[in-house]
Amino acid sequence: MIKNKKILVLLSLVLVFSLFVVGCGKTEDTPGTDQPADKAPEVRDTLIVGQGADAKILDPHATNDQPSSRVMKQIYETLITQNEQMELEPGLAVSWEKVDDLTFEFKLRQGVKFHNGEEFKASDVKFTLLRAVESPTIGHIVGAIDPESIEIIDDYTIRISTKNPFAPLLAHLAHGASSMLNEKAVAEGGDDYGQNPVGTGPFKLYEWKSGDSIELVRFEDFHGAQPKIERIIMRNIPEGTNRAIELETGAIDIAFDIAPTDVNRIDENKELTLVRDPNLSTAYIGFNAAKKPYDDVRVRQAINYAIDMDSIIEAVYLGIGEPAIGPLGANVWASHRGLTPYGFDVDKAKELMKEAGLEDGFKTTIWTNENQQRMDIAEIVQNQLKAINIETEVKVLEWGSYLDGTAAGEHDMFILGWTTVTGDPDYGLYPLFHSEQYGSAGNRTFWSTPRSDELLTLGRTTADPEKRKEYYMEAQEIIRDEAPWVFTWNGENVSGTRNNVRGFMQHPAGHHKLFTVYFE
Amino acid sequence: MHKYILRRLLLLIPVMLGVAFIVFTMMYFTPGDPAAIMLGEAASEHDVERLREEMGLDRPFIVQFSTYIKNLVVHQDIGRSYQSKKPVVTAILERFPTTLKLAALGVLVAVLLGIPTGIISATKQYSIFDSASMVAALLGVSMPNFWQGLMSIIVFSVWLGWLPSSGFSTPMHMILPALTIGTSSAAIITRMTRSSMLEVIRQDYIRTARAKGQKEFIVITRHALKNALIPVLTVVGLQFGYLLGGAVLTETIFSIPGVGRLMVDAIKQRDFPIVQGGVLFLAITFSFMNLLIDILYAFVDPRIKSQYK
Amino acid sequence: MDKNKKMLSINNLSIHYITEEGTVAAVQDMNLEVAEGETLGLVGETGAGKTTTALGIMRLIPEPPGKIVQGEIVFQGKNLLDMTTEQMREIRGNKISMIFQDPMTSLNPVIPVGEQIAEVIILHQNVNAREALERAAEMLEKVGIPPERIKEYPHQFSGGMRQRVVIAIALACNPKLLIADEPTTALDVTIQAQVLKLMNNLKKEFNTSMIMITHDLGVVAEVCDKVAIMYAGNVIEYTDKKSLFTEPRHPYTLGLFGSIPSIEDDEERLNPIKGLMPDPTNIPSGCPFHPRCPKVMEICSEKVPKDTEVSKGHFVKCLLYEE
Amino acid sequence: MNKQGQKRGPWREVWRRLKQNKAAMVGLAIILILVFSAIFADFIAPYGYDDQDLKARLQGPSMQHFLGTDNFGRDILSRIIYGSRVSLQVGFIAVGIAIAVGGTLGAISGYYGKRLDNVIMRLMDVLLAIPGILLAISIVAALGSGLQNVMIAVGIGSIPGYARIVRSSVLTIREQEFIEAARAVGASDFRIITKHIIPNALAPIIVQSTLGVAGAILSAAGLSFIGLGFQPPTPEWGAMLSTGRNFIRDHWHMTAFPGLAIMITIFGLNLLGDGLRDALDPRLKN
Repeated sequence: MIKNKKILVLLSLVLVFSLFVVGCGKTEDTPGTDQPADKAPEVRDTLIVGQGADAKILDPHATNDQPSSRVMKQIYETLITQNEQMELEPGLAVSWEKVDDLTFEFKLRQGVKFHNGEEFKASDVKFTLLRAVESPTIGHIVGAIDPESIEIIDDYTIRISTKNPFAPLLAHLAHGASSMLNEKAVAEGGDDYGQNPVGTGPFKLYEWKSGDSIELVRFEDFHGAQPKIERIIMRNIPEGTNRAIELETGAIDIAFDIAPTDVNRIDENKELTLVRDPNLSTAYIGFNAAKKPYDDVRVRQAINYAIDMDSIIEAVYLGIGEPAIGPLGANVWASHRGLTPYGFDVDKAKELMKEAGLEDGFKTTIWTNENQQRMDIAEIVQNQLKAINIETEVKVLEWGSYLDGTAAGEHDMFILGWTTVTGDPDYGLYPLFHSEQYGSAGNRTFWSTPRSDELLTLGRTTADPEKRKEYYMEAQEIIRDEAPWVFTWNGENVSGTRNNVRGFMQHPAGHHKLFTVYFE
Repeated sequence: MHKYILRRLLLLIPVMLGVAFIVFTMMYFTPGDPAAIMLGEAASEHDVERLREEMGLDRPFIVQFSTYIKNLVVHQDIGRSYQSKKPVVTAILERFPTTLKLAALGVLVAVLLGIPTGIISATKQYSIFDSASMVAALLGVSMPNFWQGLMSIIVFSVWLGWLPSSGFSTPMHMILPALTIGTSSAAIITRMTRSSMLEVIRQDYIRTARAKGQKEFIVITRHALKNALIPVLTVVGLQFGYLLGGAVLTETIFSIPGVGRLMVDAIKQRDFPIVQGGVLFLAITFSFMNLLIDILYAFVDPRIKSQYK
Repeated sequence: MDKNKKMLSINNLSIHYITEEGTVAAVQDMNLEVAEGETLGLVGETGAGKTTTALGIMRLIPEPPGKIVQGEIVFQGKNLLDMTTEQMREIRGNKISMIFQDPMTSLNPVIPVGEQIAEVIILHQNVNAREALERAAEMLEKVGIPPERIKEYPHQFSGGMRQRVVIAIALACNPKLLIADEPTTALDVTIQAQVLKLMNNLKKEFNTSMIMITHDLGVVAEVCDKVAIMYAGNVIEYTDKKSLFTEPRHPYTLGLFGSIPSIEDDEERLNPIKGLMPDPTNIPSGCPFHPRCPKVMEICSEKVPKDTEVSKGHFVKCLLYEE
Repeated sequence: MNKQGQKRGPWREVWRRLKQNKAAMVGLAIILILVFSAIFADFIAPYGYDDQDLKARLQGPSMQHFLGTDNFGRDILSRIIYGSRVSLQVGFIAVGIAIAVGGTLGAISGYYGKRLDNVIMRLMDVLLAIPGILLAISIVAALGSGLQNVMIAVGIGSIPGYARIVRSSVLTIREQEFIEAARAVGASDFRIITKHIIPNALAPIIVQSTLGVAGAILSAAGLSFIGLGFQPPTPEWGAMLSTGRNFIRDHWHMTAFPGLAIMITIFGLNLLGDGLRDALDPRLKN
């Protein structure tokens, strides 16, 4: 009797806690999070990859973010693919030919099955492209296609036209956003399609633990060569340090986006392999050329001279990537490698400032979002611009506010990056420098010249590669001289793998194929 | 008792409406267009407008809010995430168990560490153990838990290699996060238990118990503890609620996919439905937790039970 | 009833509290005796050391800061101060029981009263929990509470009722010695009488010796056989009730009588003792009462008075009576 | 009861009791040192808080840089010293905001009671129901980052605490005689609240605010740890710690020292707060 009361209280306390602990969330035994160390040396069939963010949604028309693309790359396929050298290769289309200036005809691969068992046909292509064009999210990728003109010739032949001549069309069709969907699956999925993706790729979604991991399993009816691994688990490990630690301890097999601070450690670790390849990204400091004093080219050039970009790269990126010399990275087609860098020359900067009547400098702000590297750059730039009497205030904004503000032209200087995913200069220049793209559409410097506008338009509408190259070369020279940007940095993809991982190749656009990977 | 619970539940309704309104208003006036964020650095104004329309963001504030409340009340629907298109309820429920587990483990650590330490400290007041644990508790309260988390990663994961630094899947993975999130609560509970215990063991009824010839251990555990734990219970409950809402830092440090990180990401990405739903959800959980404690109170303290009648 | 059989004798007992602010001699050189069935009254102002004495007998002085510095407490022929904690626990609640001053606080608020009575029965008698509760019910009835209320909590009882519960706990094991520490102070005047009467009856029924701690000479007159007057830790007068009331000797005792309003006397004013109790950490030299004493002599501030037997069994600590 | 006459007495007594509490004195000393270094940072700090030296990056503690340098070669000790300005400002001003707003609301609520009380207290319930850190994050998101906005964000979160304290003090004081007396001589409500009620609610507010400053500093550091809050190169401790996190494996000093600075500050405030509580309310002292 007396004891009972006490036990009751104790029990209720214990119960409350154990209920919470045990009751919610049955202990998950993810095969992936087991330490591989406990496993016998049998051949591993599960690949565990760590990346910095969880996918948002696995519907290629609903997002264009890197983590989602990285997962979708394993699930979906495109008509045309771009290999690691950015060359176009047959994908779901075995061949294609130009019908006229606006139209291509594609021969589709036969006997391709979707994950839901449906066969891939021309009707799926039409359905997919119509759906894509309607999606605002990827408008800039498929927007050139004329939805009216998509024409099914037969089940395995289809014609696609653009409204205007659009040279980079094929590259855009190789973009993940143009992945092929199945009409039935989309209809069945409804609002939840993004959680139940159906593609033709070598892997299909098995389980998605939101925020934690995505598990993919081999699609046995895949039309191509079967991958050697059976499962892929893509774990979400946001902190770079944690990703490196997990790789070192063997909890993951591949870590994407090794932080600069961890590069040496991974490189020196005998159990690990560091994989480094230039990617298609570029970072830049832009000027709001619609605002004084940045409407004066001399001021923009002066700042170019006043910044010691090499030391910034060293301090911020710790030797990863390389200083940018132009708006396009080296691996983008028609990138101008002969541009002369401004170099670090404070005297010249002062001279230019004097010419512009600003030898006493001015007060300004430099905007950045919460990206650590960009904030770091901002801090150093702030410090270095003191030398030419420019008093800079760093403004760190949240991404949303940053996009709003820079689209509205409220900023002075700003730091941003761009990835030319298609590897085509049109993608890397047109949105960023054409006057039609002012503001939210991509040109947040509000800079343009009639000639550069003309060149960029010609570049996208001309079919002849040689001509296009000429236009882009000239455009890049103008951009260099007019200095709407301080070219900052071309990035690198840096991944780390365990030594027993084979067949891993990085794609310059960042969405690496994992289905070729196997264990030794 | 039932009446009391019912009254408390009814009182929750205006508070929750208030929460919904405040969050909604705050989000509405927060700069950063959700559509623009979804579309990224290069999105034509046309596309942005299309998306805003699709998301219903072009409608006036009052319309948006009343639609939200109507859907909530009539259809029990709090919408879908802008980003993942998932129903908000699903998105939260996927993450909530992890946070709940984290917070519960934290409280468990805190209780297991704090209550015994507090009791021993109180019964051995002014002893070395007492002074040491009081200093430790004060340090525990003073230590920013994100810092403690980082330091423990350095020591236990990097230097010693004993424990994993990220994730929350196996018991090994849970040790560091649970300790990190539980430390300050443990410290608070230690202090609370000690002072409550000191208060109680000075009471006459403890002397009465001793005068009966009762063993000191029983005097402490049965007579003193039960009384001393009543205020401690409130603190435990408050801490639990606090840890649920404040788990985000620990979740960030250890890459734990909890509701806290979901919320912070949602705020940054202006995923309003998630923010609204999440805050509402946490607020309700927190309020229920408080109610639960008050009910539990009645079981521990007969004086309060009679008040509820 | 053998009045001469010694139940308890306290010899040269000194209890000190040692704190940062200084040492307090709460009890100094105490000598007392209680015979079987006898009631000793312990009288004095707040802070005189009465409760400390009681706790000393129970060995419940909080240590630190309290410390029994010297002396012995002989209970049924054995020195309690030599006993182990185990042995002492056997005695507490069983052979020696105590009733505390404030019934509002001396019961555990979260345990039903029945269990609180049963607890002491289980501890000292070889019974199981159910039997203990039955006995507890009997005890409740004995102290005048309907046994149905056994499952109720202390807050459901009035002050007087609670004190009855406390008495029930104290007497549950039929103790040899009952220490009652101002058992009626916190109660209403009407209730006081009832409770005192109850205690007296029960004491007679069980033939219990008792130490009645009080500052109320009226209570002494009603229940005590012998009286010890305490001042600042010292028993300054120790005698049987009759000689105390007929021939009080110590100036302090006289003062105490002077501060009782009397209907019979025609005196117009009360003669309360002037001044206040001394600061316990700073007891005056010599006789601690000398700064307030109406009959103070020069020597009083220098010499500490000793027990003087002024007539048989009547001891006074005052230099007036020392040779 | 003559309050005016007593006023000086109690505070002197509080100070006397506080002085006897060694721990509280240690706390007070820590806080004074911090205040001192915040005021005289320009003279004490060996370097400026944003003096970059890209050639001396990420150095461990040495004679030149007692606590080492950060990823831009800035002296960490100097940044910590300057950082005390930021943290103390945030702590005290945020709490000031909370006291001003919360105190006013609580006073109004307690004094006028009824409907108004109900409305205000429900509003406080709403604020309390939203997890503090999420509330702060949302406010910073809405207002934008920066010292000022962080203070507001952190301050708003602690309004309900003060509102409740003041309200309950007011409720107990309201009916007391000297208030009746003041009313009888025709004092206005405002006068009664400011002259009589507020001073009497002061003790719990002082205790709460000392601990509140500690809480505010922690919250602000937490905010900037998530990457919200301060504009670089503001030497805020939480932000320093957050940056250091990227270098934690090779250069732990970047994370360890700012963290220690936070911890010592909070420790000092807690010691002082405990001491004040004991001194102001001797009944609570054990």
